[in-house]
Amino acid sequence: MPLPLAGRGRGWEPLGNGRIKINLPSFVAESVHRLPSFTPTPYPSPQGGGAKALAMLTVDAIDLHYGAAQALRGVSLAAETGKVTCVLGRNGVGKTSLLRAIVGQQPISHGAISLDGQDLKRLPPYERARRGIAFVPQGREIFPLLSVRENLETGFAPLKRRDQSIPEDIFNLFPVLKDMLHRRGGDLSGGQQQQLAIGRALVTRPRLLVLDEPTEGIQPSVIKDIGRAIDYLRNKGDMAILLVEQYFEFARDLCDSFAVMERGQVVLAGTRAEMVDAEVRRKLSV
Amino acid sequence: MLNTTLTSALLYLDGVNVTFDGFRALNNLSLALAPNEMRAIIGPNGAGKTTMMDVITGKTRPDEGDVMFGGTVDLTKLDEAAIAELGIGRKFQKPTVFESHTVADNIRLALKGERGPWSALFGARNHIADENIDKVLEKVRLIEHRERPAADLSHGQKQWLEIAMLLAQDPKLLLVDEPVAGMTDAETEETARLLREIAQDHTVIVVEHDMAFVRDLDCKVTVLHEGSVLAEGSIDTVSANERVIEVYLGR
Amino acid sequence: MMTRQPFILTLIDGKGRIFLGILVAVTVLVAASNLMLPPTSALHVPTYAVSLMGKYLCYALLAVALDLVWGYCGILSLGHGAFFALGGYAMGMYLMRQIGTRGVYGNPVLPDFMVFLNWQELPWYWYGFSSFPFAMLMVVLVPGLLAFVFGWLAFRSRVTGVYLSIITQAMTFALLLAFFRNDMGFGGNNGLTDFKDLLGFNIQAQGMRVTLFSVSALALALGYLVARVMVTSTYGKVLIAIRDAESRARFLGYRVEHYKLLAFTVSAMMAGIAGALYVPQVGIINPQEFAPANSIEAVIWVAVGGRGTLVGAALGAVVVNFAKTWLTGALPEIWLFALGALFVVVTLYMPKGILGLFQTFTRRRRADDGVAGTPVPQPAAE
Amino acid sequence: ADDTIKVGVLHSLSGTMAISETTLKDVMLMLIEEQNKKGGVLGKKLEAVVVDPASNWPLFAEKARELLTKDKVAAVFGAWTSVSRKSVLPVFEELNGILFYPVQYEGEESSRNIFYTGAAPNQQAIPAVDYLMENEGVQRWVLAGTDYVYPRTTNKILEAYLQQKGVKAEDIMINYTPFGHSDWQTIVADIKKFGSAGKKTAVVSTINGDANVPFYKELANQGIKATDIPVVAFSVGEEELAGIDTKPLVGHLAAWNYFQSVDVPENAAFIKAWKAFTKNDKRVSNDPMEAHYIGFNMWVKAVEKAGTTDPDKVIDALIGVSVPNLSGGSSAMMPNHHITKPVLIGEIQDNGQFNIVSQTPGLVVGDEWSDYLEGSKDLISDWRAPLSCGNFNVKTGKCGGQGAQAAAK
Amino acid sequence: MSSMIRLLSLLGILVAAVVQPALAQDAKATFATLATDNYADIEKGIGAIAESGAPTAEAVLNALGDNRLLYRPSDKALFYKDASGAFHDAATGAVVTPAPTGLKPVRLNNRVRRAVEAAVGTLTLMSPEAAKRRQAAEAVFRSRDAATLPALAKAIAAERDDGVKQALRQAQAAIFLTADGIADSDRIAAVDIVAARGDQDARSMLIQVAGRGSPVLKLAAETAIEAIDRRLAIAATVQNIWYGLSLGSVLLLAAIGLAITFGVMGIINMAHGEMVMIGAYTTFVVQEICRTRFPGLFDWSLPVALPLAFLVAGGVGALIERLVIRHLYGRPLETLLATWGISLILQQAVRSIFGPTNREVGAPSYMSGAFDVMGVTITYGRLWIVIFSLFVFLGLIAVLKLTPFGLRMRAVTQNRRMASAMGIRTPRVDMLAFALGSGIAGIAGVALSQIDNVSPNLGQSYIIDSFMVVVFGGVGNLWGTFVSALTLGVANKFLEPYAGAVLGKILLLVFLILFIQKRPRGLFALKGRSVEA
Ligand SMILES: Nc1ncnc2c1ncn2[C@@H]1O[C@H](COP(=O)(O)OP(=O)(O)OP(=O)(O)O)[C@@H](O)[C@H]1O
Ligand SMILES: Nc1ncnc2c1ncn2[C@@H]1O[C@H](COP(=O)(O)OP(=O)(O)OP(=O)(O)O)[C@@H](O)[C@H]1O
Ligand SMILES: [Mg+2]
Ligand SMILES: [Mg+2]
Repeated sequence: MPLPLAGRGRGWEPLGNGRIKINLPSFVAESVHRLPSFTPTPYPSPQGGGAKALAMLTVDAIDLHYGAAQALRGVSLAAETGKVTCVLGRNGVGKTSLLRAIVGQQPISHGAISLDGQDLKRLPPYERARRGIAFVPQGREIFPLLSVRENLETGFAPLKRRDQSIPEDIFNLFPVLKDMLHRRGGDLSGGQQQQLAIGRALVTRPRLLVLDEPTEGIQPSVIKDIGRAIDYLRNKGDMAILLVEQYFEFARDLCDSFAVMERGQVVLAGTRAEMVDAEVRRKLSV
Repeated sequence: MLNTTLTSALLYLDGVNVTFDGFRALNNLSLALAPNEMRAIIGPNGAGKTTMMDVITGKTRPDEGDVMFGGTVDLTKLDEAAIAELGIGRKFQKPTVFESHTVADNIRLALKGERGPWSALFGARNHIADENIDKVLEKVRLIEHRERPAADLSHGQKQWLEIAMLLAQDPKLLLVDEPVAGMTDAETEETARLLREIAQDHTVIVVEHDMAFVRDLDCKVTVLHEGSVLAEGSIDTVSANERVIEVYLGR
Repeated sequence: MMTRQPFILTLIDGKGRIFLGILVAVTVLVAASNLMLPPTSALHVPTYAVSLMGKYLCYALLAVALDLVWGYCGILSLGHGAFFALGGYAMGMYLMRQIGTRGVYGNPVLPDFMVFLNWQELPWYWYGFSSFPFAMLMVVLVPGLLAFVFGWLAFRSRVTGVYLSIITQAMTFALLLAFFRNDMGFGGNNGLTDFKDLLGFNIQAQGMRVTLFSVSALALALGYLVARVMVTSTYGKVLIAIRDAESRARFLGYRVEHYKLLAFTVSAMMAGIAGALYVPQVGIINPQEFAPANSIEAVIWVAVGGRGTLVGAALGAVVVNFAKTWLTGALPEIWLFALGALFVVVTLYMPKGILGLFQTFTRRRRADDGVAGTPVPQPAAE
Repeated sequence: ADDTIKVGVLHSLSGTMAISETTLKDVMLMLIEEQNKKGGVLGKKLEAVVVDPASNWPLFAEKARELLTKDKVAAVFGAWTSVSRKSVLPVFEELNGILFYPVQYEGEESSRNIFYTGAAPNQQAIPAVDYLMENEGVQRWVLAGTDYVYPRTTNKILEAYLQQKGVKAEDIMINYTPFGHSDWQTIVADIKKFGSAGKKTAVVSTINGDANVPFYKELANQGIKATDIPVVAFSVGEEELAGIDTKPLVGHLAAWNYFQSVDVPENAAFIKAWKAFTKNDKRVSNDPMEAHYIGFNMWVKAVEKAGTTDPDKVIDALIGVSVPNLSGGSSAMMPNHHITKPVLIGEIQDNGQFNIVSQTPGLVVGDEWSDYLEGSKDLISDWRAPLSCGNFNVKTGKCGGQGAQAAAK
Repeated sequence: MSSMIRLLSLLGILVAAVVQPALAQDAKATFATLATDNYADIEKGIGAIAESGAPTAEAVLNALGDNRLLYRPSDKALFYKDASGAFHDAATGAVVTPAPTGLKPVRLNNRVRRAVEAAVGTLTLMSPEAAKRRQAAEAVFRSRDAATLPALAKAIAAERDDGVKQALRQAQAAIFLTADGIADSDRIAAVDIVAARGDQDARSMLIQVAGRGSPVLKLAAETAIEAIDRRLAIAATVQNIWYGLSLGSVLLLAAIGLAITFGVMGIINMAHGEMVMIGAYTTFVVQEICRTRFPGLFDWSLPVALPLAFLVAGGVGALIERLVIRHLYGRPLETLLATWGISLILQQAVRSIFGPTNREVGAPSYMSGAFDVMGVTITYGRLWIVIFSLFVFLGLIAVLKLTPFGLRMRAVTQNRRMASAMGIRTPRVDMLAFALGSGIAGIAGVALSQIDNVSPNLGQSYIIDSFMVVVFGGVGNLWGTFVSALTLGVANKFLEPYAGAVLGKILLLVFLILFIQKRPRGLFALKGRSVEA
């Protein structure tokens, strides 16, 4: 299946057989420089411990339909462990749809999605979660009537019994959650809910963290914290991070590679270095 | 000082307290807004910004305190519909639109006009309304989605639709909760322009976390923290404020 | 952009036209065949079948009334049977008064059930029912007033969702118990029966039955049109808006309670009329009509036919009741299996009801494994 | 087809009344089958047309209409509740059908097209009260019933009767409960209290249907023994007892015109046939079943007498027909369309059967218009020509209601 | 003293042995009085037998009470059957072989039974068993037969057990108060003794005395009545509360399964009642098997039925979820339609399998009868149900609040899509949750089979009440369901005495409607932004 032309020469290389190769970025250290320093406490190793395989998520030429309307057309993408992959694009271009396809909330009509070479296409969302995908959805989707603690504990479902604890780390990242442990999730302010949603995803010790506009509605200082958190998680090197973001600076500071979408297609993709601001920005503006 | 604001203020909050199950969301909050003023409100997550809007629009009743509109109307005594009829419109933080209506019908329902059931039942359809709808939709670039059910819009598109509904409603006082969340930078600039334009003959309260956007709005900024005002002034003054940096902007 | 159509055409859309067309055609054909063809003819519709169809039409009107509030305004009323029954009782009281001295005890004023329980005089609330116009007024006024008061209380207090459903059910249940009481003066469990004539014509005469059937058809058509006027106007759009996001509608300045109240009251009146036409055709009105199960069944007709379509509601009422008539005769021992299975199958395979089958999908399919649709924080929040 | 005579069976097979009525449908099927074995009627086979009115009263009327017009049945056996009978009555009168109604009821009705084979109040209630007064020396009475017409009427009659017998008003307690009442704690406690006033007390129960089981269970639990406060019921028979553990209830009473325990050959044969037909030797028989047995045999006899199934002829032929009942005698159809029956009083035994403790010496004629009610004491019914009136007022000498209408036609 | 009794009875036997032949003749004549169809004669005969002092009198009377007494119409000879089925001659007690033929049972009705009780009471006043003596005293208290006075006096003198003595005294006092020709002083003393009972029986007896005694006696009686009235008033209130609680616990049991399927899962589960019905029928089947196979284990039938009912109803629930409900998530209203259909099918299925009539479910011994505490009657059946419902409720709370399953279930119902994304196996949780709700409805059926009909309509009679309870309490809140059930129960019981059962229920419904106006989301409304939005 031919890849969308847009991918070519922009950090993508088709490998045939529907697979692609992405040129790895080489400035992990640089991004750390750019972000203010942050000393995290140890973060427990994720489920499946030593799985250090590269190129863990591959999305291959997928189509997605809502009824008759097509939201994704032949979208391909890869996300690697220890890397942050960003998806950019204007409203309604299909970013969320792409993520839904990956986590299994929306069936795809064509193409393939695999994690570490394992086909995910037919797995329901909970099975994908059990294989290490965690999702921070747009709009937070907090369980409104569960307390903050219980919201976090829902993340225990894919874990072994002995792993079922809430990592202290999460409270270090988002101290506000600690104060609010016993309040109903639905009562939190929008930004607090966003923090909770990220925390909840981390409880599952994911290998692939999928974030849909995590900075939406969050106060600047916390955005910085989230940025540091993502950076830290990346640098730990045991999870791949897929980030959809509108906040360009934030994305630029974090991502190792990127893809820009337009009308359900990837129109621009590349490594951080190739994220030529002007060109990308042009695609993102009206 | 109080008296002058009281008489000249379009919206006036004084000593407002709101508690939820013992949790104090607004703490002796006071605020005054002159007619045709635009005001940006910032503050940490959970500072009470949305709650303040809830109080103004009648969704939440304050435990204590006055909320006056136009100097004479006590908003705490009125229900949501009555407040809306006074000319207070609102965009919600989480976009809420009428999902099974088309985009156009969402606007149609928001358009300024009679709100009673009888007039809705027997009022004839007018063409001006349709034109106005198109105008508004064009402004927010949703015109091509005119006949789609609002449920099918993406998150950001719903944001725009809500803004459009607010425009159509044409209220005296606009409360805009996080309008640019989920928008691209270009769209954000666009929105700022739009709001500045509206503010020429409307009173506007904007809540946002995007500091670039707030800067763009070019208006007085109020910082809320733990339910009361922490700082007030131009964007430069407040962003230099140590406390604001500590609790909100971060270093 | 849509081309603008004359009002009446926007009012009656394609399925409405088909519906009204069929309704008129059936009415005329049935009436004609019953009155003009000899009973021996294969095409003759026997009088009892005419009354049966009349009954279905009354149910259809009830279903349309219910669909107006449930389908368009999200008010799941589990008490609409009460309005239907009240209309029926108003009509029944008129018919009782028409019996006059022809009752078994020959009492000119008191209905039989009062005589043999030694009532001395007519209770005040029976006054006036000997007059047809008064009784007809009551047919709409009593259910309307009850709905108005009930709705005024409930909508003002913002009782919504299942809470509203359950208090409507409590209302009809309370009325059921009340009407069962002999002391209420409505004949207790036996209800009102043994009617003789209506406006001076024998109620059992063939002509009368055909007339009643035709009037039911007319009432259904009018009820449909009224509902249609309501839902196609801006008013209807507001109703739907309220159904989807009630508080959002409030913030736009709509007085939600007024909108709901109007729809609820009109709907109750329609139900009352349906009940009033139903009684002379089945010959009895008794408290069982208030039974909560009856109201639930009415909801089910609407769901079977297709909620929020009006035509579907009417269709559902006819189909389910026809199935009931047929099955109770044909498979008396196991018909409940068949009817139960019908309900299950319709829900599973026809998510938009029978009407949905005929309709081309204009909207996206919902809820494939819970993909679309907002999560429901509060159970059954409609 | 023309070589069969159709007989309608109009009993609820679903809904609340199925519990009682389904059995009657089975009895009808058995009687028809047996009659067919004997060669049918007028040389034709009988064919049962069973429909299910589903405990829904308007549906009764609809189904009756269907039976009479579509299926053209010669007679209908059916209905249980008064309201179902009231619902079908106009239909039978309009279409000139014949209905046999097998259940005890409140009286106050007489229709040319209906034959009442169950008991009128005077065939059940009054003898029961007499028995208690004479044999148990009861002086204080609780009249407990479900709030509907049958109990109301029966209690009105009983109240008048008791007062006439010198019982003071304060010695009568009347209590009504809703249909399906299931929490009897308070009422049973009240009865207990009322009964502990030093005078011998009894309960006359017109509690209906499903409510009986919880009532008796509560009686048993609160330890009200029949020797202290006996309860006599008019709606509790073998079928109802089959659902209750009767050991704690031994000695409570019921008044009927038939009990399964009646020890006569006819009954033994009937029970045997019934058990064989239902292939269940635990099936019990009860009074309404006997009523259908009598009614059906009367109808057969009348059709044979008339030589046709033409309703008018059969209706005329039915009056005076006498057939054996199951308690050792025979019952006759009276001109008022009610039948003569013995009244039996039974005490509940621990095996769910009744021990017959009293039997009226002769047969009692069903009294359609009670002598104890203001409105009806002057009325009589006689469907023979020339009177042919269901509610003839002996004071005014006029035939009210229906008769007047018939005359006007 | 007991040796004294033994001595006395020994003496009696000796005497009897000596006069045996002559007495036997007399006895035969006395016993022959029972050989008749006339109840009045039988009643008279019983008195005569009791007074005759015949040694077989007690055995004969007991046999009569149990329907084991027969007579030969030809010669009016009387025989009784013992437990083994052997026939004894009534006059001598000797076993008769071969068994006599042509016997008719001596007829028994309430009147005869009462006479037997009274007579046996007198006869057993000196029984060696304290419980029997106490029963005898109660019987005499009720019969107030003046003829027993001498026997009573003797018994009182001989009695050692305080409780029994008290009872005997009361019986004596009762006779003093009602019999003629008793000295006023005795009567006044008797007033105090009777008054000490403090119950309704005592009160009515005193009222009779107050009506016709001397002024002093009257005064004594009236003061005693007042004291009793005060006591009774308190007892009545407590009793009423108890009735309310026990009704409430029935409502709670019926509703609690629905609180899960409807309250938590949001399924408008019209088939809930049928799950209750299935539980009741399971009980019936278990009891049938007990009856036919293991009669000795009858008392165990309920403990066995409980887990079975849970499994059967839960299994049916799981099946329903699998086949139908599963496809309806996100369309909550349509569950109404489908479950209504299912409920019709289940009803008819039960009707086809078990027949349309009521089925008998018996009460095990520990659930029958009642006891009194301070004038409040508590029936064992209800007591167990109250305890049981509390138990079920607390168990459920524990499952929902303390187990991971409970958390997942709540997460799934609040946001199915997100729960799935969190790795929760939503289909399994859904199925288990529905099965849990159904299973609990099933065990409710076990309890309800004890107080209500076991018929295909059983479920229908609880469904409306159950929904009201859940909604009144606040949907989704188990504590709400709990409080609401008990509140409705108690309110109902307090309204009932004033308004009657029918009007009381109507008032309760009206009250419920008005209450919802005050609290539009029920008693224990779920709170928070998400709900209010
Ligand atoms: N549930 C749905 N049903 C039908 N169409 C949908 C649905 N959800 C999204 N769409 C459409 O699919 C397209 C892509 O939507 P998507 O949510 O993926 O956009 P997005 O890139 O995430 O936008 P945003 O930045 O606004 O979140 C949009 O045109 C939208 O209208
Ligand atoms: N109904 C409620 N029940 C309980 N707590 C509430 C409720 N509404 C608001 N709160 C609390 O009040 C505080 C203020 O909330 P609010 O939504 O006003 O914050 P905000 O300033 O809008 O924050 P954000 O920027 O994140 O949107 C929060 O801590 C929130 O948890
Ligand atoms: Mg998106
Ligand atoms: Mg906010």
